[in-house]
Amino acid sequence: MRKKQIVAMLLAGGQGSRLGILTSNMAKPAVPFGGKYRIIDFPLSNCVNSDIDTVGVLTQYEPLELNAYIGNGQHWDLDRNNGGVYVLPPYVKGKGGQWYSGTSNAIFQNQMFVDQFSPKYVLILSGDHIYKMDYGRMLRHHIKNNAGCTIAVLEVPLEEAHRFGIMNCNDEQRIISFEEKPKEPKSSLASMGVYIFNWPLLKKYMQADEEDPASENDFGKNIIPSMLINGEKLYAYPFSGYWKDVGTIRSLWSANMDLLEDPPLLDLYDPTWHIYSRNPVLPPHYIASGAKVEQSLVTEGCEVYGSVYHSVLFAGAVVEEGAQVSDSVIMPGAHIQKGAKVNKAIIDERAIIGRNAVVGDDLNEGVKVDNSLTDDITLVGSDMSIPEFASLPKGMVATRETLGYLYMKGADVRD
Amino acid sequence: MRKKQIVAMLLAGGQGSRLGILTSNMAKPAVPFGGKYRIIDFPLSNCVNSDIDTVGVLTQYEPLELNAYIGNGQHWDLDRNNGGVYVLPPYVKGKGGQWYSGTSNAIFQNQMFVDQFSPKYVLILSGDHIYKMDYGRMLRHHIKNNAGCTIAVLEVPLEEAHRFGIMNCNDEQRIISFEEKPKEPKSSLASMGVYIFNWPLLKKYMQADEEDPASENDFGKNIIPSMLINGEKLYAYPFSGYWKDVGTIRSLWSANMDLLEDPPLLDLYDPTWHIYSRNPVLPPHYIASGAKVEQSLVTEGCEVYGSVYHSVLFAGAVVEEGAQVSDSVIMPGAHIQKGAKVNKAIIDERAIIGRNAVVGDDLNEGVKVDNSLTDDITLVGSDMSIPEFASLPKGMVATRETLGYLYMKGADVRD
Amino acid sequence: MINNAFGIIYTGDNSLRLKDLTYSRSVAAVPFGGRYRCIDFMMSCMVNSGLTNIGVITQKNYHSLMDHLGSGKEWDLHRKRDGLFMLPPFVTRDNVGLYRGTVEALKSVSGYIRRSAQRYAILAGSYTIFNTTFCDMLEQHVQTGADITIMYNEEQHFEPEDQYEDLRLMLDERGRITDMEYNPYRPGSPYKSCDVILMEKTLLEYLVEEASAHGQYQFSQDVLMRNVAKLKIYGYHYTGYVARLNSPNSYFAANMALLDKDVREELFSREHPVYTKVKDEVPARYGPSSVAHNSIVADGCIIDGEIENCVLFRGVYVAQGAKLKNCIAMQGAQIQKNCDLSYVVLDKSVIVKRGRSLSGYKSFPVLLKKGSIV
Amino acid sequence: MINNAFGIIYTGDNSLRLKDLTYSRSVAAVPFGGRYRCIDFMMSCMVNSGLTNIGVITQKNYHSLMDHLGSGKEWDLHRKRDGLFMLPPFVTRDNVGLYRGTVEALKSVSGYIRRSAQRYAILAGSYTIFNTTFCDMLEQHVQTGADITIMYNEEQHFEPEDQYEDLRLMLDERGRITDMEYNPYRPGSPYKSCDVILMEKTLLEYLVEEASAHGQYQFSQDVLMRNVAKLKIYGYHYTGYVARLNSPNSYFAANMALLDKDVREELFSREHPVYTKVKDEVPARYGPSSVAHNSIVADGCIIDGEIENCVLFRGVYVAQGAKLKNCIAMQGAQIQKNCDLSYVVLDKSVIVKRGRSLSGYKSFPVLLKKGSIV
Repeated sequence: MRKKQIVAMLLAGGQGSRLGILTSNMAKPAVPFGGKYRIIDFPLSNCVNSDIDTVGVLTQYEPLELNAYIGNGQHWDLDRNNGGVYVLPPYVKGKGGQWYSGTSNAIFQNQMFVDQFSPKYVLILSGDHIYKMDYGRMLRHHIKNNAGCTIAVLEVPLEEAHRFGIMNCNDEQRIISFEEKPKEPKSSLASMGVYIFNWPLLKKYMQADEEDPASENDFGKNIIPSMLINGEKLYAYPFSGYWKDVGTIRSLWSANMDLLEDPPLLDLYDPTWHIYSRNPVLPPHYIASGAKVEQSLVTEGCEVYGSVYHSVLFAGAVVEEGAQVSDSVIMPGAHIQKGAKVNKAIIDERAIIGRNAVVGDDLNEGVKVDNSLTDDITLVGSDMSIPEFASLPKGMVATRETLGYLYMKGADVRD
Repeated sequence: MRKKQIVAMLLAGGQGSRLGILTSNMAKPAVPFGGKYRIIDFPLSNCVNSDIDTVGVLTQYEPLELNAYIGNGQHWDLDRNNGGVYVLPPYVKGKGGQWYSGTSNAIFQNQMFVDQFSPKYVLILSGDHIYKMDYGRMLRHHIKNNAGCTIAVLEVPLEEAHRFGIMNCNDEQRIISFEEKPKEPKSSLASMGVYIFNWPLLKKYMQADEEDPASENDFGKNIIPSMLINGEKLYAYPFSGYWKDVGTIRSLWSANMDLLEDPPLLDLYDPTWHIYSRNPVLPPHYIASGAKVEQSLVTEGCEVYGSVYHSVLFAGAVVEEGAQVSDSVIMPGAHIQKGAKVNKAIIDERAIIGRNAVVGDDLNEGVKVDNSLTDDITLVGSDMSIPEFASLPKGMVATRETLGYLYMKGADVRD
Repeated sequence: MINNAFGIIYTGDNSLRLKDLTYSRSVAAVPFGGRYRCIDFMMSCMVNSGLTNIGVITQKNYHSLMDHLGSGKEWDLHRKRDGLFMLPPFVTRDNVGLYRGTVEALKSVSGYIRRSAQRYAILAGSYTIFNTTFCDMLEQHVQTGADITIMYNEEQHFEPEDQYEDLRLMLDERGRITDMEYNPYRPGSPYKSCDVILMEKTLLEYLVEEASAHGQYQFSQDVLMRNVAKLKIYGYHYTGYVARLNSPNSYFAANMALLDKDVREELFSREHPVYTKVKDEVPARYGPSSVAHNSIVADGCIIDGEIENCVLFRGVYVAQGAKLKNCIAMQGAQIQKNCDLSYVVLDKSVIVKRGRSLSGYKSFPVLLKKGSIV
Repeated sequence: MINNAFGIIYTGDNSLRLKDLTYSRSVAAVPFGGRYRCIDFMMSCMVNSGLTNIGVITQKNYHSLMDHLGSGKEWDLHRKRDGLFMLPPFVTRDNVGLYRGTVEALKSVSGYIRRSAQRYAILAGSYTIFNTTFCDMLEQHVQTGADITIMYNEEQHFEPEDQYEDLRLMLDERGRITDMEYNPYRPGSPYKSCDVILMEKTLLEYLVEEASAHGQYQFSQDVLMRNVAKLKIYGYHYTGYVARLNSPNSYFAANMALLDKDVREELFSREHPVYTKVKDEVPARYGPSSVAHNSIVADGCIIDGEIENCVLFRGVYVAQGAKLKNCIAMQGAQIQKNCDLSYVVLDKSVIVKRGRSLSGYKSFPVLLKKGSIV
């Protein structure tokens, strides 16, 4: 293996329970986003565009989906002769093997992978953020500061700061203190979960951390604080563009809607910063004579005979005559049949909304909806088939089980 | 994923202890063979040449080496848009994950991988055999017989039959009985460890086998016998070309020597049956003015100033002035210094044989050599440095430890 | 799936027929259907039939084609063993690189043909567009014991000005071809060759040697027609949709035909995907006041104005207030504010400036040359 | 490693100089050193310097070159973002595809230059062979504040018949170029350009526009020499081994020079590997009675006879009893039993039949054309 200056390790994480049924069959990074992308396309494309060509993707979940999506990496230009992209599940070794116990443990378990390339630096990324960032600039910042670790930070509203890792910095952007999800945040500089470490230094701290049985083996909770205690040089790297954690239904929906702003909050048209993805092999989309399409994204394989307002249609989605879709995200292959209405909803892959059904309807009396995950966004699971004339109330998560509940309520399902 | 007719699963196996120190740092399939190949190049090239483009490589050992060697599969033409080659280590799932308990368990644990391609057939291969075989012909044989399983067989000398799985067949090549390593073999038809199964049928038997706590989860010991008991149609597919199990030091050495026969016992020149491998990026080899090279294979990056008789030199091997190499296998990057003599030996990667040292010398009195693994072949481990004027007796395995023993014997090491 | 045939696609030089569309590209490289080039259809038919060895015979102006096909990755033909072979003319100091006919082109790639390990050869042109596999055709070829099988379809309609490489077949009741006509003044048969010809490789080699030894260069006239009595030549009746890009009019009509659901379903069958070069474009974006009717739109477009009966290729920009009706706009075309276009074909990267109006007729669409600024 | 430069390799058409070696290929595609083509060295220098965006300007006969470079896989240049760009001449119905000079060639690829995102451009030819990286050169360029830096080496020896694109540099004590001579009758300086020129992309664009606006086409004479006073042009002294393939003699000598250990170590440095197309050949095989002395042998060869002072490319067969002395045999050459060859260059796939003797001189090696049977 030829030496690499920097290797990226992408924490693709687990099932992402906050995304509910969207991740019941796939890892979070594989969730579709923005009409033709998957979440993981963003960090992978950022790597390639930042001239980082060696990426390990750490997945807790069964590696097959990600392996199948990523393949040999050619879609992201990561089919390199030396380097490239590798999916790294926790594998069995010695006496049995173990799950990744925390973010830093995942890297620790894959030390040998990184060592193959003897890099000076390692870049740690998360798999559930939508943003465009030049890690190369961050690396130059890191080198210039002669830092042991550099953390990308973002200004967040102070009232939301408690959800993040919050930093206090001095005037030279050197980090003085770091608190993971503090109750009383002292600043509004939040960690984006993007770290550059000097690899030998990180190895030292990971080793020590592994030997501490009380540790959760987490970068934010353990590694960073112990580096600070030991007086290592940690710097913040301020980032100011679009960045969104799409770990919840609400944020996933609103990140999709952000693309419909004029101009879009996230510019996907930059020719120097392509977002790559595995392209479906489908013809251009078709808009029929009677159709209306306004303020929407529509992609290959779609067919629109009805009306689409302020929505994102993924590859192969079909909106039949008289159907109305608004403020919604229609995932790949979903089918909205004649006369159906879909309002402020996420319709997952290959789901079928039957004729004249209403998704995102007002709440009928006597029906209780658990909208703890969804707010007022309605979610229809993948491969679900919503019957004709059904009415799914706002905030509902439609799965086989919840739909059964509605059925039992009888008249509430059909108008 | 597009449907595939057939998917190959290659059992790359574990450390291969019979190959001794050759496999102390790498899995058996990665052992160099034939001047520029590794053992796994043969089954992989057979797959590609048989139009099988989807291969899972099951490794018990740490997957990094194989991952690094195989990369994105481009060297074997296995960087396919749909399909290709994947290294599949046992990964952690549910409560902890487990090693592959046997050959069939390895496939069982990777059912999901195979199911992605919904194949009708699955081809099971071993990673430690050198041979060229058209699996496509075997598949046609399998389909024609309407078989549930087809096993490739080879005629072996009756006195060696006890080392193999031995079959009895009727006149239509249907298998009547199968015995794994029988003490008193009833026939000389040996299994080559190459199976084609109807995938749904195999899944059924694997499932049943997993539920049997007494089973070793092995194809030869469990799956095949239970299929026979249940009256499934099992057929033999007779193979008659060159085939060698290179699982021992002796057989690995002699398989290398077989290439030096005139004509070679294994034809590597067939333009319709290329053996692909990861090519080193090295210049053509150089033969100096005073050199002698006879009946040998020499490849890129070698430099020969001395004499080489009836030997195989791997990429980047150097034979200095006055050095003599005969009946030996000199692995990649090994260096034979001035005046050294190497006779009937395997010199592993990057080992250095010091000036005037003798490898494969006659046994001196008072020295005991454990040649249980090697017979009379001398083996020098990778990255070893054999001192000037040292004398390594026939059959010795030179590692840091055994060399220490010789040192303690004082005069025996130096002439 | 076919595993014993290889394909040869001839990207001949009927460039004059398509006028400015083929000024610097061969017909095979002409954009079609919103995101494709003509050759994508034949390539995809072959790949979907199971072929893994495809040679593309090019003439001198093969740069766009090479750029488009690249290493064959999108067709899964980037292989060490077989795969995609670009076969440009053998240009030397003495040879400018143009063939006198298909026979000469085939002769010049005889090395490729000889090295191909498959038993059957499928010869195809690149100006005919359909989507099928050749599996049934090969089966019929074997069953009938034919020497040569020619794929044809039935076409009652005849436009003399579209006539190009028009090979008409007369068939007996068993499908054997009894006679052929080449560019007949009044066609005696509605059965038109689809420019896909199947035969054993050895026969192909023999016929090419034979014809070129006699100084004959035209495959249809010199090889097929001359041998109609001597060889068993059969027709294979293809009943699906076929378009032929013979003239600017037929090019325009074939694109517009895609607005018909049946045609779309035939050409873009899910079973037989049509592969093409991937561009990583953003999904098409419709503005708040956009109006779109009966149109095909590729990724990367931004529609702020109005489109009706249009085919828009990747990255076309229709500004607010602009109106496009019955237009074809190729990759990267820009239609600025308040333009009004009707029956216009905009080649790649054409810019139509603010407020311009242009209008052709159905039978005479206006053609704006690649890169022109209007 | 350089991450802010792109490379342009000009595979110009000095084909007449190398006679039959370049009948159907450009100099860049001429086989060299047992398993390489000339261009492999420049490509590898660039890739080893860290460049990931390389454009190769071709002339009309670029088939062998395209075949060799393919998608750039071997150089890790098969990329969606940057990578290898083949830049053939824009062939249209009116243009046959030959440039009048480097300036015209550069002008014709101005689109590629404009799209390249890197700050610096490294312009290189393809007939000069060495192995280095351009990192130090770029550093010197930045440090001296030069507008243009030209790589040169010192060469005392001068053969008028090898003179081709011979640009001599006169330097002041700080390395700035004060004067240049192009193909001088009697060179006034031992400092010879290595045909590697570094400058900012914007300057390159300006100079090319400027020269072509004045109808000037020669880069050395019209761009460099004219601007020697106006621009700060510096020399970068390369002290390593340099070979120039200007004539059949220099081609022969440069191959033979590889038998020298020092030259081999310079050109095949382990630090800077030379990449080339992979052929999956078998290791070379020496028969029981073979004799080999002072020779370079590539994989796939079978040596049953005698070789001395030879460079054998991939897949050469030397039959029993055959003797080769001071010969270069390219890929797939076959020397049958009892032949006796001395000072012969065998191009690809040449067959020398049983018992033939051929002999040239050191200063006049016999050249057997590609595919010839003797």
